[in-house]
Amino acid sequence: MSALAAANAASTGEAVQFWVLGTIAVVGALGTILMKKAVHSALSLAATMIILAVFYLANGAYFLGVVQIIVYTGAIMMLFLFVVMLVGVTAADSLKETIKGQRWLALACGLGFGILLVAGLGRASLDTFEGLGTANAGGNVEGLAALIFTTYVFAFEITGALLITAAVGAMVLTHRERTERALTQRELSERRVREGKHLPPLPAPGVYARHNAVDIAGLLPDGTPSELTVNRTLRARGQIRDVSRQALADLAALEQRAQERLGRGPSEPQASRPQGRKEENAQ
Amino acid sequence: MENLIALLVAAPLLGAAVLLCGGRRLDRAGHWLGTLLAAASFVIGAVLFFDMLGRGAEERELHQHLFSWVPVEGFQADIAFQLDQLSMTFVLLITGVGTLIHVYSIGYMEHDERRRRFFGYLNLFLSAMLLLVLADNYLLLYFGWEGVGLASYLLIGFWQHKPSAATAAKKAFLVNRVGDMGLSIAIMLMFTTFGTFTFGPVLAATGETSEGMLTAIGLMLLLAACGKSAQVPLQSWLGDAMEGPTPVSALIHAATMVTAGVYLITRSGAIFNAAPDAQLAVVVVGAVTLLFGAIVGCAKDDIKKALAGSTMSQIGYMILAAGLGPIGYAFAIMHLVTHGFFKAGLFLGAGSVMHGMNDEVDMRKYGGLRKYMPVTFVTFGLGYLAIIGFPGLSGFWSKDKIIEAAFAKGGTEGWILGAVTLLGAGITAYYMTRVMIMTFFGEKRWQPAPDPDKAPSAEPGVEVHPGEMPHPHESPRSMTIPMILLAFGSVFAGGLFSLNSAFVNWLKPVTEFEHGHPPISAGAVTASTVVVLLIGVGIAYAQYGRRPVPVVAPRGSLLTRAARRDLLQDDFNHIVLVRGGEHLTRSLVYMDHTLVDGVVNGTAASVGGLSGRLRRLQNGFARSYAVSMFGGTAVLIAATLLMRGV
Amino acid sequence: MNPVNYLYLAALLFTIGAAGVLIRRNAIVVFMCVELMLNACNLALVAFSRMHGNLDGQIIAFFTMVVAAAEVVVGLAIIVSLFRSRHSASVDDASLMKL
Amino acid sequence: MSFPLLTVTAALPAAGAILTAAVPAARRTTAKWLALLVSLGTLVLAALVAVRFEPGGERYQLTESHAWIADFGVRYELGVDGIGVALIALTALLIPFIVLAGWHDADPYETQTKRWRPTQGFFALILMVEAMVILSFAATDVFLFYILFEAMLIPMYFLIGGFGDRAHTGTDENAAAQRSYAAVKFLLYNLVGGLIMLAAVIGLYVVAGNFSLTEIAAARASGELEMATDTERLLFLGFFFAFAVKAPLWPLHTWLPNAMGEATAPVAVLITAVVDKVGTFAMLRFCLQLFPEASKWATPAIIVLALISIVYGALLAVGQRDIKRLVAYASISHFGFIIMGIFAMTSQGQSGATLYMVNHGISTAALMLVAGFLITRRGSRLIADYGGVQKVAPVLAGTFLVGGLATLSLPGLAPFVSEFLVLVGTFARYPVAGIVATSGIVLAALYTLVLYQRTMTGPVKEEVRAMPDLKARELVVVAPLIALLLVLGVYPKPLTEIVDPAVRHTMSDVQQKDPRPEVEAAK
Repeated sequence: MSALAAANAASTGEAVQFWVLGTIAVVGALGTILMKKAVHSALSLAATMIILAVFYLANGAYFLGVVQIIVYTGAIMMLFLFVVMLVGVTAADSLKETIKGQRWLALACGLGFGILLVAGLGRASLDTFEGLGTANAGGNVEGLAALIFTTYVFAFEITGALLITAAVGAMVLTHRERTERALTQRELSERRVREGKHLPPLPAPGVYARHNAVDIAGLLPDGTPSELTVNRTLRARGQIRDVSRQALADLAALEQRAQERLGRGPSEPQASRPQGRKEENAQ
Repeated sequence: MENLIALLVAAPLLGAAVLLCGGRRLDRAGHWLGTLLAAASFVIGAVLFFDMLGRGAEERELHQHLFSWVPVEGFQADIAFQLDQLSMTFVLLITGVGTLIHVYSIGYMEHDERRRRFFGYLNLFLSAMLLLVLADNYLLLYFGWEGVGLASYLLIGFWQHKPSAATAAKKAFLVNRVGDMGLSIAIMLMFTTFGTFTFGPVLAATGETSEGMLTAIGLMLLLAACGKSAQVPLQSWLGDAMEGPTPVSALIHAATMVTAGVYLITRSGAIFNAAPDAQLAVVVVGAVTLLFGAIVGCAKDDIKKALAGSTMSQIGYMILAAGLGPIGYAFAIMHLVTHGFFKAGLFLGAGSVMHGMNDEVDMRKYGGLRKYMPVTFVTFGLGYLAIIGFPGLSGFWSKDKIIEAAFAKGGTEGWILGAVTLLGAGITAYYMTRVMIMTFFGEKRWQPAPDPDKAPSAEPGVEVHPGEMPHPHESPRSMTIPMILLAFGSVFAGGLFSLNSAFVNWLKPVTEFEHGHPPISAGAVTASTVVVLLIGVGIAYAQYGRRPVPVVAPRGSLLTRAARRDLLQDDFNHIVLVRGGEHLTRSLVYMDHTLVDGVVNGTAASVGGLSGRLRRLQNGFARSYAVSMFGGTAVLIAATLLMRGV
Repeated sequence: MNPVNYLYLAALLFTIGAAGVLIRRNAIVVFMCVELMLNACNLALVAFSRMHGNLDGQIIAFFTMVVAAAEVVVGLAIIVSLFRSRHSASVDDASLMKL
Repeated sequence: MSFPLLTVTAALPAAGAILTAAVPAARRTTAKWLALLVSLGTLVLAALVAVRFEPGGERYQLTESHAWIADFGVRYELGVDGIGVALIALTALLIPFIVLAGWHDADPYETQTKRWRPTQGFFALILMVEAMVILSFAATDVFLFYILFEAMLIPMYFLIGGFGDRAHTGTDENAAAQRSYAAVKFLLYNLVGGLIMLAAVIGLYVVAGNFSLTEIAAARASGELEMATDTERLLFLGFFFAFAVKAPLWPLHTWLPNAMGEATAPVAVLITAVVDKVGTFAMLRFCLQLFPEASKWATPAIIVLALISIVYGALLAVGQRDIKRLVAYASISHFGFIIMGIFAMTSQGQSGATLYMVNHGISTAALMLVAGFLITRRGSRLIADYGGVQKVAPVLAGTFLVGGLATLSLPGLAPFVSEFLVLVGTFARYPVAGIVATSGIVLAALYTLVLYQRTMTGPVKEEVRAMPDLKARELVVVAPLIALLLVLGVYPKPLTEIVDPAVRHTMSDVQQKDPRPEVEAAK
């Protein structure tokens, strides 16, 4: 990535780099929209952005390339990740389409649009190609600075104002003014009594002979799992293990072993075993 | 002098206005006022008459121009009167008989609480009828023509609470309207042909247009005459019109209004003279009606309906005569006048009989009344003799002349017409004798008065106690005097008119006259007439005089039954016109609702449905909006590319 | 190699991002897709500036980044408050724009 | 620039409308009296217009002209010819009766739904309609006319939909539903017509370059303004369609029976006697003057449609069970006569048509208002619910009969003159059409007399037995109308004198001469 490379038409080295990284960028983009979990999307997007940063550099936009890495990949993507952590993965976040025909329309539009863009580019006469040699002669950053502080100074100032506004706006939106005094322990307990539910502390999660975990609901006497026993967040994320099925699977495993010891042939409970495994993997 | 003409019309009109708008406070004096004004216009008529006699035959025609009625570019209709001998004859007949019948009605309608209105209507009729005969152009004549139609409508339906009366009135008006169509079309034809419809110019200019046009006009006028004068095929209303009070039947449906057709044809003589085909049609109509009415008259047991049939047939005589052209006009009018006298007399007699018999109209329930109401008997009898044409009485003179004229038409037509008229005379003698015998001779066949609720035809006012036997009595003087006067007329009028053919000479200037020369001598005609009428009387006597008359009508022959039903004309009308019309209107109403309206509503509905479907696109999901937006961009790009492309 | 390919790549990325916006329901992911589209634009701009041999393209890309940053900040804030109110980050749950 | 009489004549009711609407709700009676006074004042002004108008003088008199929308050459241009004067007089004459007849129609009344009805609104709307109608009769600027033509719909819509007939079958709910259906139907029909007309108006502007009727007509007459045949025909059709909807011509008539059936009798009179006249009037003034050639081209088709309306309307009237719908269909038949007279292109036909507009207004008003009194007494619109009224309420029955006789155009009553003129005028050019139309007079007699027989005669029905006769207020409404019918029936000269010159102008616009009588032609 030297000024020389950027100056004249692209060298073979750049070609190789383009093709390799370009592929990865596309894959990353696809990953962004296809990954089931928001986290994964964020990561693949980050990858794409880094590659874009490389391309900026390759195009002689050194300043931008750096900014891309620092601001985007560094700041913005991190912000995304934070929010993902904050909000969590909700049950709604599945790739199953709910609006009828939406996906097909989307694909159709996307394809059509892409084709049109490509066609447009193809028809545009873009063979003339003077590099940035002259422009970047005095250094890329200096060149940009010269423009920003002369030609684009107003736009620059305004964007500054915009950023401030954005920051303030974000605070206004997210910040919640506490209107009333926080309740004390006592008041809370009194309220519980008044409402007349769960006077005792919430029941513990399931505790079993072979293992216990916070993500397993405790069983009520009649064998049904009790919602109260697991953390609300886990429930919201749908990250609760199904006790009863787990139990069944274990039982099946137990019988299996018993059978093996008794030297009998496998029998129908086998069917439930891989199923049980799959459930485990799934969660 | 001519300024009096307007008064002729104005006097009764004033009466009508006062009586109809006056309100209850006039109830006590109303009838006197009405009679007075009728008499007044008779007096004026008489004055004008003598004035006219005072002048020479040629300058007897008077004109009065009141004001211009409808002045429109190229179309001038005036309210203007023309009084010549023809109109004068009618004026005297109308006002004279009219006045008498006013007097009669004072007694006849005594018990009716709406007597004031009755007299109002009578006056209205008089003025309209006078307007009809005094008009100097066809449009004004049309005015009077419809006016008498209205009066007749109001009077036939005077007892509106009787559905039958209301229906009869409506029927009369509608049938007449069909005739009026003819009249208005005739006027339009005249306007497009001559550019005017004033009698003088039109009748003078007949030579300047084609015969076809004249025939068309003539036929249209004939249609009008058929409607008003109850000639076949528009005769069906006259029988039902007897629902009206008897004085009305006497004045309107016997003496005056129904003869308007004859007036119209005679007045338009010039047109018909120039259009033989039209004349032929007139003659045919007259002949057919003559027999039709006579046959119907033979079968009816309702005394008024029998007389109505007779009226029809007598007017048939007049129309026939008028159709004969110059040889017939005078006699048509003459018969019209005499008929006016004796038929009015007969009706008044019938009214007086009904008056005495608790308004019983079925002759089979009369019988032997001559002892109980002598005056009525005598006057009625004289009228009877007059109508059958008993030698020496009015009817004889006029009818005999018509028969002669019919023969005089010449050729086979002449023979046929002569035969028809003779036959008619015979039948007339037959049914009138029948009426006479059934009413006044034979033994009493009186029945207890019907329950008015069950028999709505009972005329109100006259108090009728259900179940009470009638005790016939002579009518009050106010009713008998007019009858007596009319009887005089029906005895002597004909003779007077025929004295060295005074009447013919009187009318000659208006309806030019030429002597018809019958193939057989006049004497022979007269003789055969007398013979025929004697035969008719004889048969009637054999049937009703010698044998007792059954109270309940026997089933009778097919012809009798048909005749009782007016020879099935009503049934025909009902099936073809009424039923057909009902179906037509119903289907049209349905069509209007489904088709014409449906188209519009259909469009509206479809638009509504479409918008409803579009509304579903607005599902609120940001992403689907995004899709459309994205698609939109794609389209835009495509568009730009294409634009720049080629 | 003709640097036009950068433009093709940008177009491709942009389209992918757009499709993502349309397909995904998780607001955060949608946001990421928007970012992807912006970046694609930036790439194109940079390529343009190289073609025309001046820096204006880069300047615009730079501004785009700034604006994108601002946008992300506000947008994420919105998402958070949305999640607080209805315990979900699905854009379909915010479908009160119905008639 | 003399005193703007026409503007004042139109402005008075407009101002009156605003004042009436402003009267506080509690002072209902005040509003009524105010409305009545204003309408009477307008009548005086209209009389003044009629007096100031010299039949022999200019074609358009009392003209006013001010720039309005200069950019499009739209001017506020007024002026009346004889036809306009006659119709303005008719309007101003009828409104007081309508107000008086509707005295109690808009009083708030108790129903299941307890709908409160703004009485002031009712009268204010009527006055508003009057103002617009008068102005549209006087407008000689096509655009101005178009605006009024459309604006009229708004008050009419509220009058029909808001103040329905109390006498209805079934519950208030479905009555309200029917009412709104009728109102919407009225609105849609006329809007569609109006929109098509708007297109034509714009087209006219494109072709002629301004909106002034007088200028365009003059240019056309002098031949400066040539129109391609097709353009002219299209524009003509655009205008004619709108007018044919307004003056219901078969098959665009179906809105009228609904509207007249659901509205109160006075409003029904307002519709058919006043507002619809704008349509026929406009045919005479705009269609014929602006597009003479196209008018001649379309005449045969229009005559046929008019014939269909005449016979069809009459037949459907015979088939009706509802008094007001019957009158509505009768009106359709009469409008057929009017249109036929206009397009017969003879001076008798056109004078007849103009007289017919006036006479039909008066006669329908008489018949419909009496019918309204009858209906309010019994609370039903169905003919079958009446019988023997004549015995208990003779005066009512009598006036009803006179109205009916006027409808069947009996000689001596005003409509006869006009109808006969139309018939003669048509016959002179199209004999067959004339004869067919004549059958209309028989059908008219049929439906009128059937109506009278079923309602007034026969044995007295129980529900009718207690029916009171006409009250003083109602007599005041009916008597003058009947008197007018009689006077105009015998002495229509004042009217014809005003109308004739205007008709002569129109005839010369379309370059038509009356066919000469056969006899003269022969000489």
